[in-house]
Amino acid sequence: MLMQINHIVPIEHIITLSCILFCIGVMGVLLRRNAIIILMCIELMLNAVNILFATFSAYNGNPDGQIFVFFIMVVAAAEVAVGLALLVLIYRNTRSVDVSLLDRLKW
Amino acid sequence: MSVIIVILLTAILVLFLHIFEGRQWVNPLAILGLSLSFIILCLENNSLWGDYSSMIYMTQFAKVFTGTAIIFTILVFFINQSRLKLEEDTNNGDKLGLVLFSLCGAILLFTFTNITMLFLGIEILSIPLYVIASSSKHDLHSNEAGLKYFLMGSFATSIILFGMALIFGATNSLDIMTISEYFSQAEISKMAALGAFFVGIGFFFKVAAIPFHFWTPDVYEGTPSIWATYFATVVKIASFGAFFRLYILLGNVDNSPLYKVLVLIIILTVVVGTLTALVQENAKRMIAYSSIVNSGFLLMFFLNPSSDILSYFGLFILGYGLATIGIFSAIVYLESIGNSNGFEGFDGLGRSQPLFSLGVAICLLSLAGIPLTVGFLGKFYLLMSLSFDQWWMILLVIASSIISIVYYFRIFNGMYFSNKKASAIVAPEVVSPYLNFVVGFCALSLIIIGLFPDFYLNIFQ
Amino acid sequence: MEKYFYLVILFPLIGFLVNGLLGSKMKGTTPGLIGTVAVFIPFLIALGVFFNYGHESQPILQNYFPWINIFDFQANFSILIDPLSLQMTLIITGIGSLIHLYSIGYMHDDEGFARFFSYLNLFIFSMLLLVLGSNLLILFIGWEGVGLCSYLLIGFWYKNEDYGYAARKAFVMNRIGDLGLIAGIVLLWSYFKTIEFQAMAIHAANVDMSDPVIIIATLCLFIGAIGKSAQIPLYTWLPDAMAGPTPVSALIHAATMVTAGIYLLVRAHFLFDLAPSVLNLVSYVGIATSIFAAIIALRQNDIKKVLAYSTVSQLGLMFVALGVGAYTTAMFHVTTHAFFKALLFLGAGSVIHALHGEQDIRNMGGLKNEIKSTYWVFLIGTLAICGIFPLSGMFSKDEILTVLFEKSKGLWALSLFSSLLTAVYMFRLLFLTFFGTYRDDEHKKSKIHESPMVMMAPLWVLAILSVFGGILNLPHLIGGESYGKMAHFLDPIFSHSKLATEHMDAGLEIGLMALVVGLVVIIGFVLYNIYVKKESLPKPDMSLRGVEALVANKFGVDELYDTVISKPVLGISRFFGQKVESAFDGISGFFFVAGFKSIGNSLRKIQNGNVEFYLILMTGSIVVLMILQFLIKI
Amino acid sequence: MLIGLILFPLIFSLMIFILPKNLTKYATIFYSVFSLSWMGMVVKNISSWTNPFFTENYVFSSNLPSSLLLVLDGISLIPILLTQLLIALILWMLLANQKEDKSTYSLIALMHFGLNGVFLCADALGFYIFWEVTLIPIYFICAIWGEGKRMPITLKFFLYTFIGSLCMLVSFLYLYQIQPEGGNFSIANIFNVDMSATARFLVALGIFIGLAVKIPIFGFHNWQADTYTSAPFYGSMLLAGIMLKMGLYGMYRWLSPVFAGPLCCDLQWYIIILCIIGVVYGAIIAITQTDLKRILAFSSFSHVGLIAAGIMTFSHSGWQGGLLQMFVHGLNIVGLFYIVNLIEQKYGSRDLNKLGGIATQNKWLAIYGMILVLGTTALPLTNGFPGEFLLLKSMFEYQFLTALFAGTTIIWCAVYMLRLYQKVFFGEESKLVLSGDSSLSSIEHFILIIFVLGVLVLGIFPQLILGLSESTVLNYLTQK
Repeated sequence: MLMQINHIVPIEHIITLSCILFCIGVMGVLLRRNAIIILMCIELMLNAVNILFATFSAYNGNPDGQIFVFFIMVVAAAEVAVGLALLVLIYRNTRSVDVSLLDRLKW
Repeated sequence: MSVIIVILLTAILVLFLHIFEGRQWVNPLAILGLSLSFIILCLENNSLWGDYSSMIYMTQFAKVFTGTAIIFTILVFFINQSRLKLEEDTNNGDKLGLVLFSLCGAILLFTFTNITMLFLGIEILSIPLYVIASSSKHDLHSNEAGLKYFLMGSFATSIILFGMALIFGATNSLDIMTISEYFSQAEISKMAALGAFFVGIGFFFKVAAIPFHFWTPDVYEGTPSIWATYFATVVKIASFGAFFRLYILLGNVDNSPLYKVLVLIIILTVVVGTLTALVQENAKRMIAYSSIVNSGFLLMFFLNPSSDILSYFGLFILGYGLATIGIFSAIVYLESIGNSNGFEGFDGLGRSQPLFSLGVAICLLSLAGIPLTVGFLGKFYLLMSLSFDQWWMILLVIASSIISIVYYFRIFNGMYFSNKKASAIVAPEVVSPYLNFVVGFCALSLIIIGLFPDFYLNIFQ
Repeated sequence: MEKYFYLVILFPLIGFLVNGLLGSKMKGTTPGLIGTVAVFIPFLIALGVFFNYGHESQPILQNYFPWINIFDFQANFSILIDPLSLQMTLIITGIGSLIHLYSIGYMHDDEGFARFFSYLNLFIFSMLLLVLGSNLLILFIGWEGVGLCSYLLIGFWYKNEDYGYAARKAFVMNRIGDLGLIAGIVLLWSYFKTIEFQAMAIHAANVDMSDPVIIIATLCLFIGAIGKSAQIPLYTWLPDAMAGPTPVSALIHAATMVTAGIYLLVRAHFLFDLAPSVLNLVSYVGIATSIFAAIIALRQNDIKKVLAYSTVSQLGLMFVALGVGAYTTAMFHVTTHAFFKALLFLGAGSVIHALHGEQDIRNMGGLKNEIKSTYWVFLIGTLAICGIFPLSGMFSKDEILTVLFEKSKGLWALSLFSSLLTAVYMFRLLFLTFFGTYRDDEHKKSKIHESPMVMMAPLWVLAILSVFGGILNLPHLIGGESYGKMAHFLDPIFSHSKLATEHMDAGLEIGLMALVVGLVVIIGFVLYNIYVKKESLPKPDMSLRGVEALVANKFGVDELYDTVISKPVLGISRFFGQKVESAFDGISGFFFVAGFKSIGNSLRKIQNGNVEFYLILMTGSIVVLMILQFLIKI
Repeated sequence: MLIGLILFPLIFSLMIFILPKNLTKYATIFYSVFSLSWMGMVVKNISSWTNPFFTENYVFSSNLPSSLLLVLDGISLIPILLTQLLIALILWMLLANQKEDKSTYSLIALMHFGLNGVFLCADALGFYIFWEVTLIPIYFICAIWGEGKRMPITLKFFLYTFIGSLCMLVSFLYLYQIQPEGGNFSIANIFNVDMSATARFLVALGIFIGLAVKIPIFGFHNWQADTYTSAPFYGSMLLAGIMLKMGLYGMYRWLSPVFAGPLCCDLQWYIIILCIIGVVYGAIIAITQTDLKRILAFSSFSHVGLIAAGIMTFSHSGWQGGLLQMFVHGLNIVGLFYIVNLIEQKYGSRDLNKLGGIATQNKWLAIYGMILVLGTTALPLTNGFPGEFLLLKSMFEYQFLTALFAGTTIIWCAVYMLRLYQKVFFGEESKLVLSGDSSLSSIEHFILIIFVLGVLVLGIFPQLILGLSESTVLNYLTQK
């Protein structure tokens, strides 16, 4: 049975940490124009969620959360792979990874 | 469960066959595999079984939606088959494989009973589509579409995950049933409400409701038309299927954390969607906005969910899907005769291809909600389900379907009444038999189900 | 004999159909003969029924078929044969056949010969329906039928635009009156639940005096009568109706159609008795029209216009008689007026025929010795209308004057003045056309020829009737008992009429008669030496000043109607047609497409293709929604 | 038996595409004769004239709370008779000027299907569906074979009717929703619901807007004049001859049961005022129009306004007069449109100023024209008068002053109709008329004689039509 450990750090701190991380990730996605940086920020957001899951599963003593983290990691990896392949494609065509260049599809 | 297995096998077979010089057999094989899975789906009504330690549960509702998704994909493959005739496509096999994988994701979305399955379903559905969106390498439009879909898709996924984490935190379980029990009690914790809110927002993105619809017009315009059809139909039906089940589970109607948001979003979606659709110049973008408006209508079903709403919900989606496939096949045909997909492509189609354009016309009439079609029945049931204390919602439906006449009939008038001489129409190549079959199938089923809806509605019982 | 009475109506209809459909194929004057026969036979039948219609025999109601028969409205297609309708039928068919005979000659060389007779027969059919109808609705059928025929006949020479305009003006003015009539019919139905004359007469017995509904209903009927008999407000169409061929003017606009209004009032007398205020109105309108028309007639130079205004004036007199309740006297004057006015019109017709279309009396003169018989006939007509002793005009007019003398001195004086005016313009007309020297060039003079026998015969018959017409209703002082046939004949209808007319003492009556005749004779001499001795001519139009110009211009009533009614209506119509319709277009245009398109365009611009911008908008809307969901409590 | 009235037009409109080209002429003749004889058969074995003559119910699907309920009674018999007659006549007219392409005939047959459905269907949803179905063929006819800038005009027409019908649908939905459980859309139990006065007012308003757009009543009439002028002649005949009657029939069948209670009385009053404004407004505009079709458009707008006002008085003579005038106006307006079409074909123009003096050239056309013009101006012994008289009677009994105002229509009608007749037929021959060919073929004579007979026979024997609907109207109004 999972050992019942008394948590020194109260859960609120960790939740605020992951929320802050999440917000940093969101701001990163919004403000940066370089596609790679945006990818990294999305990864950051996903990791923030991982933290949340891990803490909830640890504090509530329910192992499912941690298993869910693995799923998230796997999917994040797949996503990044596809994303980077896409960026390579765009770089080959436009010689740049600047997101704001690609705005032909409008109105 | 075996449905997913069959689809996966066909996907793998298609991928490998593509490598071993069986190029021309790839498409028919995929279609064959899909129809096989459809037959299995119909036959196996023995036990409404659960699998993966009951993380997937094939209810009757899920069965019908899976069947509809499979049929839509078959029709998309037929359209793809028609395009293959014209120009050799090197990586056709890969695309088919990817589409089949995303179809599995869609089926997962219908049958999930666990949050993980929900998350996996969303991801399996969307990641292959990022690739397909940018499948025509050298066309910047497609690249741009792929990138946009990728960025916004992953952004939305992370928001959904954030919501799921909060829900997990509040309910301490990933299983849908326990979560819904938690949400059905009168007072739910702030965190759970926030979690539900974020999951809702993520799904509003997937479903392309107005504040989060920005990806739809660009992606539909950018991706090659065949796969845009897939986007418009299967992706929408999958996300709506999941969202509808989730919404019902997440809380009784009035004080559910999403109610006020839902009402505002419906109003925004229908009003802004209709108005922007009115002034579109590009046919594909116009259809994108029409799909946004239709998702607004579908969201209206959420306002007062009840048991028999499911069948009307299914009917509306079926009508919308078939009609959109019909119109997209027309766009594919116009592109194949070298026509930029503005509206002038449709001029004179009525004279050059009478039967083909009749089918497309029926699809247009169904979207516009003219009687004797499924579209009308769908709208009628929608109006029936809206209770009269939200009378302004009914006025919204009325007003938007009136204005929708104007932009649907732009194509309609172009086809039949444009005074462009028949000779001026670009050399009207014969429409490929597959396209004819697809449009014929869509138009006929729209009319038949429109006249005899029992045929479809009784399956739900 | 009564059971053949449906033929009276059927024959004119058959005549109309035969002439209308096959007319163009017949040669020569056969359509004319068919037309005359189709009117003469009903005259004989009516005469037959008239002779064995004793004093005591009851009115015969012949019901052919239920015309409209629904839950709350029944009207049968049925005719009522009683003294009043018999008398009118005799007038219509009698004078009608004479005029048909006359127009065979008059219209001889007109290419629409058959068409003319088919229209005349249709007119006789509708007029017979009008007088024989047993209920107000059948009367209304005849009423509008004659309106249609007057339209067709006035505009007979349809190539000429002004005739067309005159025809349309006549029809529309009649229609204005007809609206009043319909309102009356509906009111009477809502009150009596029947519109049969006999049934209404019985119900009217127990209706108290001046019941508001009856007053309004009778007023509406009177408006209908004004429209048809050309009284004050709605009379301007009659002078313009002279655009039609002269036989038409004689038949329709002198003898029969214009008396329809009077027939309606006489037929519905039991209603008018219940509304004394309306009767007063009738007499005031009548006297005003009579004097007004007589004054205008003084200055008219077209032979037919003079006679037209004279008709309006005489009708005014008849309405005055009706106004004071003297129904039989009015009917007597209707009969005699039909004789001599038809005579005068046909005489004028033969004058015009002789002068090949010349109608302006200033270019005539001295025709006495050119067309002798027309002159004699015209003389008899003029003397009759002025009321010289032995002729019928004097008897009927004096009877009206005597009745008026008893009822109200004011009305008597005015109508005396109006009959004197009649004498003035008639003598002026007579002397200017027939006396003095021929004022046109010699070449035309040589071509004057007397009208053929087929035209003169009816003229002489009418002349005889005008002379001996008086016998029909001699006043009792000259052996009236045995001779007052008409009053005696019509009495059963008015037996229960409340306004019984008591008899005046003989002396006063003779005195009045003598007074009138004397005055007329004096006027005759005065005019004789003005026009014949001093050869004075009416001044040409341009040189007229002040009152004379006003009178010559018919008091500017036509221009008044034009500016007050037709110009504003056309203005409003154009305004509605362009402005209001385009306003509606604008509203519906904006409401449908333009408004939404403009909003749509502005919304479209948000989608500017930049992913960053999209993501920013998305996060922004998430924040807003969060605030809405959690913080704001709606 | 009634289902035949609905199925045969549908079958014909689909079958005609299969037939070889040269057979279309005979197929159309067969179809028109067949539909007339079928109607004759239906009328022949109407046994009892009191209760509804026939009721047939076909259930399409169990979940749908409505079914195809067909009812033929006095009120629906007259529009149905009119539709069969006019559709047959229009088909013959098309055959007369050798119209060969099949799509016209199939569209008219589809129109026939929709119209029969509207007049027979006693199920609210069915009524709405047929109401919409009739829109599609007329949209095609006006858009493909119309003239002038037909696209925006036809789209505006479509939108107007579509909005109206959607309002009607909302009212029907509300009526359905407040029914106790297990209710359906059939006329029997959609109306015996008790609702508050304001709800009743709103429902009545919704249905009224749907009908008012179709009739059209003043305020909703903007589409009418343009659509009639830009439509081909058989298009305007369908529009003016029969589609107006859909709106009027709707007043009998669907609007009158809703009217009860004080608020509805005010609505009734406002509707009558609107109709009467329309009557005078339309008539006055017609006085200064120069295009023949536009004059006919405004004239029918004015006549129909009076009919609608008569119906809205809910009095026996108003209803009977309305039914009779519906039938008669259909006949007259189609006859006049046919004459206008003949003039346009033979002399090349519809403009009053360019025409004149046709009477000297073409005597018979002038005679037919005169009889139809007189029929329209409601001259006694023509078919216009009995109906107009009954309508005016119901108006006078309802309210004397407004009736006088409405009564002036007979004056305006005389003014613009005779002006039209004068400018087209009388006066000097214009050069257009001299150059045109002035001959009427035998089939044209045949068709025009039918119209003339319609005018005269119904004028002398209006009881033919009034008798049909007498009993139904009687027991309908006594119930109300």
